[in-house]
Amino acid sequence: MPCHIRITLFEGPLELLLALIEDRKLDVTRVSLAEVADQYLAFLSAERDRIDLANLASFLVIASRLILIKSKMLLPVLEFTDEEEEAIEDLEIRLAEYRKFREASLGLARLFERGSRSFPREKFLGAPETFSPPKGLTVDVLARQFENLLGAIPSKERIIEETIEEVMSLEERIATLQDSLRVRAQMTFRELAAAGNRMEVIVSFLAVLELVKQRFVVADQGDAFGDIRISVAERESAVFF
Amino acid sequence: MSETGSTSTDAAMIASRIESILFTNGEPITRKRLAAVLDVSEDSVREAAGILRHRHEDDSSGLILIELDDAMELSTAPKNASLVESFVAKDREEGLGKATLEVLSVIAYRAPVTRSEIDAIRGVNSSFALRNLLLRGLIERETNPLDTREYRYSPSFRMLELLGIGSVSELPDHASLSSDERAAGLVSASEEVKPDDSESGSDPLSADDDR
Amino acid sequence: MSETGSTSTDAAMIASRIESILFTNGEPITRKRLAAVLDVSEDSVREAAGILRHRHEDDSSGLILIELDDAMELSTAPKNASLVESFVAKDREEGLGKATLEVLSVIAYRAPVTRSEIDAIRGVNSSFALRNLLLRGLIERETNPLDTREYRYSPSFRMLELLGIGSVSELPDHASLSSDERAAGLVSASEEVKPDDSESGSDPLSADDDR
Repeated sequence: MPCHIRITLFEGPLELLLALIEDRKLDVTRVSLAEVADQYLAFLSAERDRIDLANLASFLVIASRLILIKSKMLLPVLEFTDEEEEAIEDLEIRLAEYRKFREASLGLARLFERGSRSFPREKFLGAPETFSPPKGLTVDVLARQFENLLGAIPSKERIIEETIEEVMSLEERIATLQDSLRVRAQMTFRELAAAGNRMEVIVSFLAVLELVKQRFVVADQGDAFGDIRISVAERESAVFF
Repeated sequence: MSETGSTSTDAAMIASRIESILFTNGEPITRKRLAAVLDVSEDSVREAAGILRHRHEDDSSGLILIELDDAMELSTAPKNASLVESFVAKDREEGLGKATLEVLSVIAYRAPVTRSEIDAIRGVNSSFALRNLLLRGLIERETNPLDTREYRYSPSFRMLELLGIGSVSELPDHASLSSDERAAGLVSASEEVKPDDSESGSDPLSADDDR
Repeated sequence: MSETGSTSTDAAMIASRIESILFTNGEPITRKRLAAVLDVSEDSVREAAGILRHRHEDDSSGLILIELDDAMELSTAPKNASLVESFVAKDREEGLGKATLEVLSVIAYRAPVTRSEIDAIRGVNSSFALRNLLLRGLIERETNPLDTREYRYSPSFRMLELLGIGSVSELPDHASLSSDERAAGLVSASEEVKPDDSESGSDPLSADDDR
């Protein structure tokens, strides 16, 4: 476990995710995303309070996508909605895109570091300052201009309020997602068992064991030969956040 | 300007006049305004700019022509940076942080670009970095003609000056990074709107200095 | 600078450097000073000047090297004198651009105010607008007694006269507008940021960003 990575060093989720993947020398694929998902979520839950409020929402969005990818890895028969599939594809594309610009920013840094910059010439250098006022300049024009400028300054309180709202709605969405996964996981296992294909049942059973091991779901067998009930761990949200 | 000289003489004369104006004005000036001041076509200005650019490639030239969008300025040759720096006794520019450099690179390669587009690429809120870049004059903003509640950000002449390049096409990997396959559809759609965008240039002599 | 190139390359390089220095300076510079700055002989400076003079004889050049006694200066070509003159005159008759007017209003209501304060309130760099306002005599600057590297800007006496007021306090709603907390908040916020900002300055790749 490369525990030297600290979330506070990362401004954004893509940066963190890319660092986690590159730390394991992996390419950006769904498999590698699933592999680092736990770490990402662990970082997020451990350092949540240290994340800039303005960026918390972005971290949460990516978290919800990683939860999807991870659950699909653990339970391959789990069906994604089109929307979920799109969200995951979008994450892969964006990571690749972000990586390009991170490289590009290093290129710009190298240009800056060369120190070979150009200096412009000052306007009308050497020309005398002559009083040449524009037409129609009055105190009222200046007053209106300054008032407009003040009016365009966004209030800090409003920005913070909006961000908090966004974060709250995201946390709700993640909770909904977890609920939905729980239902779908239960359904899937029951259907599989009912289908009677022995091999599939075994595979699914192994998947369940893996899920249990990851503390992602809890398996619950009422009595020795009774139905196995599985559900996404109730404590899940506590683990993440 | 037609009666006397040949075309090449005309072009040289226009180049000479443009160089005089650029030298005097110091600040960037649009092709449109130059065309109006000299009473020639914008194509003539473009041709003359080519002559100037070529002439300043000479080893003995201490100047370069920087061109950005539809404007240009004359500036010192980057190779002489340290000397000029010591002479003008200006403070060295402070370096940029990692996040600010990322935002700058998105703007450099994808301009004009909105904050939400930058945020989407970086996966994070970029307003601090944007403000920092605006205050340092490394980028410029204009109201998005497609959505007046939003700004669009572009590189400034100052950014090219500090990077020591004559145009954004000299940025590393410019060709590959400036095109976004995914957004190709969106970009071409917004390009159609561009003509409306020329509002700043409507008055060729306008002293508008929003850049 | 002797070990590498041939004499002609050296001469071209010196010419290039001299041109860069002259470009950024509005006043004549002595051969002696140039020789000292470039760490070459005065003869080398003379030779380089010859190269520049020759290059500026080209029809497409808009600049000329003026040599007077033992000093030299870069200037616009005499053939373009009337064009440049009318360009400068017209520029001064222009209306103020939106940005310039905005800066003027900030200076009027918050005088004496530093450039970084103006920038913080506007959220963008104001150097072009300030230069323009100074050239037109609408504002004045004085060294900031608190920080000698910075200027403080105020409306010029003649501008107050033009506005028909004796002091900025006679501006409409001066008391409330000048102390408006929205602007004050931005100014103080930008000051708080400063120390953190410089710490990341030395290394442009430093992880913490300059917010």
